[in-house]
Amino acid sequence: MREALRQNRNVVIVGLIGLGIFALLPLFGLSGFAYRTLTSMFLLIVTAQGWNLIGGYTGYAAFGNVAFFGLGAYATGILMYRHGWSFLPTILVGGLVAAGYAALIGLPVLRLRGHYFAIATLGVAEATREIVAWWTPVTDGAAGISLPFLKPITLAQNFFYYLALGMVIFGAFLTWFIIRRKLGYSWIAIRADEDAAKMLGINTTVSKVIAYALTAFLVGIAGSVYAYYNSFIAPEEVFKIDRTLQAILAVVLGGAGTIAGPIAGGVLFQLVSTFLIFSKPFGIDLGQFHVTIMGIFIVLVIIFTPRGVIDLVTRSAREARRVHADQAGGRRSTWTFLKDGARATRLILAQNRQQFKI
Amino acid sequence: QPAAAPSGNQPSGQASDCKITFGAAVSLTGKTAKEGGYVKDGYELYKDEINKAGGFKVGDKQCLIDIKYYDDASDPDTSAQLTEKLVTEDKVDLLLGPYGTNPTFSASAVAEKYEIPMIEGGGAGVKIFDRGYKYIFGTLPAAPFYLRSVIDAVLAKDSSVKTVAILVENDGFSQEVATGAEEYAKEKGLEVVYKEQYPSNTQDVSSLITAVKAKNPDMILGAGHAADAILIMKGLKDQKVNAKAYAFSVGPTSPDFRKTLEKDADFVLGIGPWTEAMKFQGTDVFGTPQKFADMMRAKYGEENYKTVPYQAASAAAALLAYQKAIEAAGSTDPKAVREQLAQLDLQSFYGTIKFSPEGIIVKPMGVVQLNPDGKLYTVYPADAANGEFLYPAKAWDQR
Amino acid sequence: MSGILIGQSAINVLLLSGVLTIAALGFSIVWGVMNIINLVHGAAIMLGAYVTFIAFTFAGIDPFLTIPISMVLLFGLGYLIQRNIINYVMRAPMLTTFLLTFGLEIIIINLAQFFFKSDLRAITTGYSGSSLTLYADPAANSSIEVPYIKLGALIVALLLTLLTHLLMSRTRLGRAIRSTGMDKDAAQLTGARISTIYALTFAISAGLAGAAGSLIAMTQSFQPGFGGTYTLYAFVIVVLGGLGSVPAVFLGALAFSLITVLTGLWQPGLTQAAAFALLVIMLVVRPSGIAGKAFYQ
Amino acid sequence: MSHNEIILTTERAGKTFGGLAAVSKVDLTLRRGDVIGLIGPNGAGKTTFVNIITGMLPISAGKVTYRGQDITGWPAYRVARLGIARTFQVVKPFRNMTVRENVAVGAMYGAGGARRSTREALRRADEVLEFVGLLDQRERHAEQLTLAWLKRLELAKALAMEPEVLFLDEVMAGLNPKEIEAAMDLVRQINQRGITLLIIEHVMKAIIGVCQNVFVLHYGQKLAEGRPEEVLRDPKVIEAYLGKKYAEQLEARDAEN
Amino acid sequence: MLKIEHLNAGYGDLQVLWDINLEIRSGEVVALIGSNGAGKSTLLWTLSGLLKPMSGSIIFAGQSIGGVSPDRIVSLGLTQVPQGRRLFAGLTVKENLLQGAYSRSDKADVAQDLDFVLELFPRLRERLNQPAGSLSGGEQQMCAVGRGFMARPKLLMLDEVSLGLAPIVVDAIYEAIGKVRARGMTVLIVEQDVQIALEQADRGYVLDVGSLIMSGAATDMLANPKIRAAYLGI
Ligand SMILES: Nc1ncnc2c1ncn2[C@@H]1O[C@H](COP(=O)(O)OP(=O)(O)OP(=O)(O)O)[C@@H](O)[C@H]1O
Ligand SMILES: Nc1ncnc2c1ncn2[C@@H]1O[C@H](COP(=O)(O)OP(=O)(O)OP(=O)(O)O)[C@@H](O)[C@H]1O
Ligand SMILES: [Mg+2]
Ligand SMILES: [Mg+2]
Repeated sequence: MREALRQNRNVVIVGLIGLGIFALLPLFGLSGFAYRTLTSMFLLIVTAQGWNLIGGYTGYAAFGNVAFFGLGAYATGILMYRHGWSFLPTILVGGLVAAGYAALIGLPVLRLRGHYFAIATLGVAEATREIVAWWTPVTDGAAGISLPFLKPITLAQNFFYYLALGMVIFGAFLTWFIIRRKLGYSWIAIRADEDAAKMLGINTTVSKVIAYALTAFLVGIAGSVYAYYNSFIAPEEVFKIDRTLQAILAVVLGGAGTIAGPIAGGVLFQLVSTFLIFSKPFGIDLGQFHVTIMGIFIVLVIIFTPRGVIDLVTRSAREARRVHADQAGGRRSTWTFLKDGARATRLILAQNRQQFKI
Repeated sequence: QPAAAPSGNQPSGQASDCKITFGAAVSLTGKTAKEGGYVKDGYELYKDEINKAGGFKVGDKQCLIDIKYYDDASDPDTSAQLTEKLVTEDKVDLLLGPYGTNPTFSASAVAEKYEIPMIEGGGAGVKIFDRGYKYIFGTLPAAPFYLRSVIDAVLAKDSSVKTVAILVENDGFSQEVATGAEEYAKEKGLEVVYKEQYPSNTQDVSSLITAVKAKNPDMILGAGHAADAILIMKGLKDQKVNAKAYAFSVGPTSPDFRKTLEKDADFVLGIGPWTEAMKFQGTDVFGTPQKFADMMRAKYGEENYKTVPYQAASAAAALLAYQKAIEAAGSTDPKAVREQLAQLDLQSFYGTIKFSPEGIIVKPMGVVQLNPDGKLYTVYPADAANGEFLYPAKAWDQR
Repeated sequence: MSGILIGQSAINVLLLSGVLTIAALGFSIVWGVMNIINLVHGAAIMLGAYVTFIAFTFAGIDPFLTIPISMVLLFGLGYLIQRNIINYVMRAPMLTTFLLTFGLEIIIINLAQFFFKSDLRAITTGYSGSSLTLYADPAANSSIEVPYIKLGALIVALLLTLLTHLLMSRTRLGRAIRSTGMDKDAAQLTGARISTIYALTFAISAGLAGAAGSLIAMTQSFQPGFGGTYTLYAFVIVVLGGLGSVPAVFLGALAFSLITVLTGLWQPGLTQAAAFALLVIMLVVRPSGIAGKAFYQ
Repeated sequence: MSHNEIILTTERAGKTFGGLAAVSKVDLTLRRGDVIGLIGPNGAGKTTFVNIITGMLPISAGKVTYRGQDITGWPAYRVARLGIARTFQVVKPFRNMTVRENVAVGAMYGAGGARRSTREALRRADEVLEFVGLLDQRERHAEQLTLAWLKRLELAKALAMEPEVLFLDEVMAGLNPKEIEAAMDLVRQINQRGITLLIIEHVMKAIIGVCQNVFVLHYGQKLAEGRPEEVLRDPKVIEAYLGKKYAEQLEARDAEN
Repeated sequence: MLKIEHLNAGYGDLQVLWDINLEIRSGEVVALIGSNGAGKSTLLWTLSGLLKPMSGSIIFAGQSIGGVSPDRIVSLGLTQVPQGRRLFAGLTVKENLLQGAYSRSDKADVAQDLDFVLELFPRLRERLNQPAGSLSGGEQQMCAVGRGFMARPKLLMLDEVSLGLAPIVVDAIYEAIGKVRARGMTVLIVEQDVQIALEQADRGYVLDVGSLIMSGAATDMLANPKIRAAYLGI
């Protein structure tokens, strides 16, 4: 426990530093592209944080979270475009609509487990998309909705940047806040064994529905912001399954069921994919292969760090500290510590690769 | 004059004067990679030809042009991200459009935000243009106009036609096409006996075909993508549905349509703002549609461009529009270029290039037909036709 | 008139369900035995279609005769993929394997796009589009048609389904595969070499996907990205029918085709919504599927 | 604490799975302070019986009353919060939590949970762990424990709920005779704290050692009920459950005494 | 038949077995006893090849089988009935039994052995075509033991087969084990119920916290006061 606390503290410190960097970054001048890349990254992180509640902590592999993203986006779209609302209140509505929808479909769907839950949520998302595309009088159908712009540019850039960053902080705080309460315990208990959780007096239905609704809230507000930020939404785009998959990927890359996981995973995912599209690593033009290489990256990460990078880093650090502590006083330097860390990481990577092998 | 410029090696003295860089995020991978490829090929051909001819004349300088590409993987979010990169980091002078209505939506919003013109030859949704944006221009006619010429063409041939069936893919662009066609058909006194949406990515349309067959329409119109058009044609033949005319908004003009359907593609009508048979004449590097098509084949190979799709031409037309606007403005200043674009009225290998106040080209659609001789002829309007409109289509069991 | 509509629709349902059964069968087996939601499945179907396309276009082989070729090739590919990649996560939780197959799917599709371009392809044989007229009413210009190709595809599909069923239920290998699916450690204790069995299972699944691809290639156009839709269909079909038996897949495909064709007649814009709504209802009301014979836990 | 007060009853309780009547028409009465043994052949329906009382499975027929209140068909969590706890025959630890956290969940949500904060729950967990002798394991993750410890963890989780009635489903299976002695002691102590117990065991020694009364199920129905010494000599029980060999041993032992 | 020398084994970093030395001769019945978590199942798991030994040697029927794959070990004639039955719940009883004979090639004898198992456990004959998952606990254990017999191993290891079974079923199973023994099969019994195990066995070993601390003739051990105190609680 004390060990866990110390690690927690480290993660919190690293997190605060990271947060500070992100908060200050615009002061040093960011290109519009950097703004967009980072803002999209924050939105991805928020959807990942959302998924982490139901998927990571409660253990329900939801595959239809994009429905909440889409609903959030459409709430903002319809309210701003049709009813002339100003933006900020629509975020709240977007989140609440998504949460309400989650609660509604959660009641039947959360009775399912495992793959069956996954497919049912996927089905709900697809059906939602098709209904939104078909319900032209309200949604303008497949043609989508255009939203007004926020001007001037610099204001818009900073506004969306800090708004999205604020949402990331909110997501992390929300997770942290809940996880240490009874509700959090109930989620983790449900993930481990739902029947046992029931027998200890946990109203699992309520716990799960709350988890799902909070998930939907986070994903929904991300959708809301996306709608205004992108200024155009269409069912095909905002209900695209890839969005769910990216969020899950971010969580798994970082580490499911941890507070830092979605953040680390989101940063990693966005940076790698952006890097692949734009840069010519080692002078090689990836050309059309950037998507292929993204696939290879995913495969390698999954095989080598199936529990996410946070787990890899903390385990490597622990191992390095252990080795370091054993060493004779003279050799203790940051350099040897880093070297030990690298060696430990290599070792753990090799172990990971064997971990789930048949 | 461009024609006077020595072809082949570039006039190096002028080349060093200046350089104009365009940015384009086109789909080279993903679901519209094919069409994205046409667009890129069109841009590239124009770039090469104009640079051979000495580039753009800006004020008293000759400027070579360069195009910076990124692959948006057919994804609108990526498209916007890339456009932002082109504007703010690569500092391109002007923007070219991506392919597809949705990526165009996202990318054009970025262009508008930075007030940098974007001419796109790959997105025709009216919604792109009715947002009040000032910096977006399109060289494809608006979606609702797509199938109108087909109705005109058929009615010109046979005024006894009464009934139409319309099959619509459930995406924004196709819906606009279908609604436009439906309204126009009613206007012309036709009865729309069937109009239904089918989901994107559909793999089976047999029940739609069964339903259409029960209505026994004279004319069958499809608004969707090439894969659906092929699927529908196969289904019509399977169930022996005979109409007098078949037409699709997208598909027949793409080489894949003929290649995959072979003889079953006979008589099918397609549309295009441009075909190589059209009789336009301009003072640009191409001059005529025929010339443009020949150059495409020369550059990219005969087998790849048996018929040259209009996407390539509309892409080249976008650069041409820029050329004229920049030359008129005497600079690449975005605002100045934008003003000139709005006033543009130009005869070219692509026909008249003139934008509506919303920024979309005003241009009739030509109707093409896949002739049993294996070729694609333009059959309507009569003054652009280079082949006979074969009507009605032969019944399946008489072919 | 409406009799013809009903008749033709019934034919449509049957014809569609055959191909869908094959498309979903391998997916079901991998899910049931290896507990993997295999996104590579659609990519394997796609590769099967290209095998047929290439064999037909460049070697002039009749598409029906290319089925064994794509089955063998994909069987081999499936074996290699399982052995060298998926095998590393066989003991990992479901999401891990799921995401791994997601990564693999991206790789395969994008490589295919590089090699085959995103051109639409299709196969048109001499007998494409000719059909057997079951009943005709020339006065009303209506008839009930059974296209030969789809009929052939249905027969092949049913045959392969039957063979797979026999393989799984009657043979020593089938029993070992099922045992391994239920308890891999216990299966090892009976002497089964489970790494081989998993690889074979995956290979069989890929082989079936290859066959599905060949059949699909004959009836529609395709490009490298088309398989994903079939993965989704397979998912729905397997749930509708129930996991764990071959006949259940057929039932699921039949139900799926029925709902697709019916909504296709009435409100085609909602075909998928209807299918998914049915799926969710089915899951909630009767999670073991129509056939109702899931593996005992 | 008033002894002999009826605390829980079932009347004609039944459960069918498809066509199979796993439990049928079972009447059982638990009085405060009782320790009742529930025995019967494998598949007799013992676990199922507990499942329908606790709301783990929907009951098919009959009525369950707890302290005068009809709780038939109540969901499991409500039954649990009333003060009815159970352990699982197949242990169900929360593998991703520490032992202490496992137990704390019981303290948070059980009968006394509503008024407890997380911190108090953790403290309460320590008390229970000390009582069952798992205190030194409290920081370990449940997945690292052996079966015997896991069985004890099951018990600790249930106790942390502060139940009035506790069902123990084969908590002694897999323990060796020595360990069984210890477990029997623990059961007696639990009983002394005023908790009413129903224990399912196949270990006769334990049944004889701690139970005042034994209830025998066979094919889902009551076969016999009474004091252990009598029931275990009942020829019906011997034939259905204990076997001849056991009877011989019993006789041999009787002869010795 | 089986000779284990200086065996160390465990899970990942966690070592469970420490320097195990053990020997089983052909035709013997040996009991391995030890309290919960002593590492009995771990030892069996290692012998079956499901866990790789950290060090030490395991010789079975003249071959070294440390680190050999489980299927090879089964085909060499070493099988176990695992703790907790581990039946293939969706397979019928018959299929479970046949799967037990998976590594055998002598088809005719398999049929004969099937008959033998059904003679041993007549209850199973009644349920032959029922999915194993629908059997009662006792029937499942019978099926698991039967599945072990079907491999016709040279050495059969039984891991706590009496766990959670009604006394009458325990009798039936041990009676069956007696019959198998009469056919010349060597048996290793792992049990918590020391009494039962040692009554059946010729010799016994005691495993305590991962180390073997005692061995000897079964009758001696039963009489041994230390064992009686530690494991029988008498
Ligand atoms: N969820 C279920 N679905 C179908 N049948 C079930 C289910 N649970 C139990 N059964 C059946 O009900 C009967 C009673 O089972 P139960 O588990 O209650 O027996 P038990 O007396 O606890 O046996 P054991 O002593 O082996 O634990 C058995 O035949 C069992 O197969
Ligand atoms: N999969 C595993 N991973 C890590 N440790 C394990 C695992 N399985 C067992 N252990 C540990 O190994 C040790 C020995 O366990 P084992 O199951 O071999 O004991 P056993 O003697 O068979 O006990 P029992 O009588 O309870 O079956 C225990 O400390 C246990 O916690
Ligand atoms: Mg039980
Ligand atoms: Mg054990």
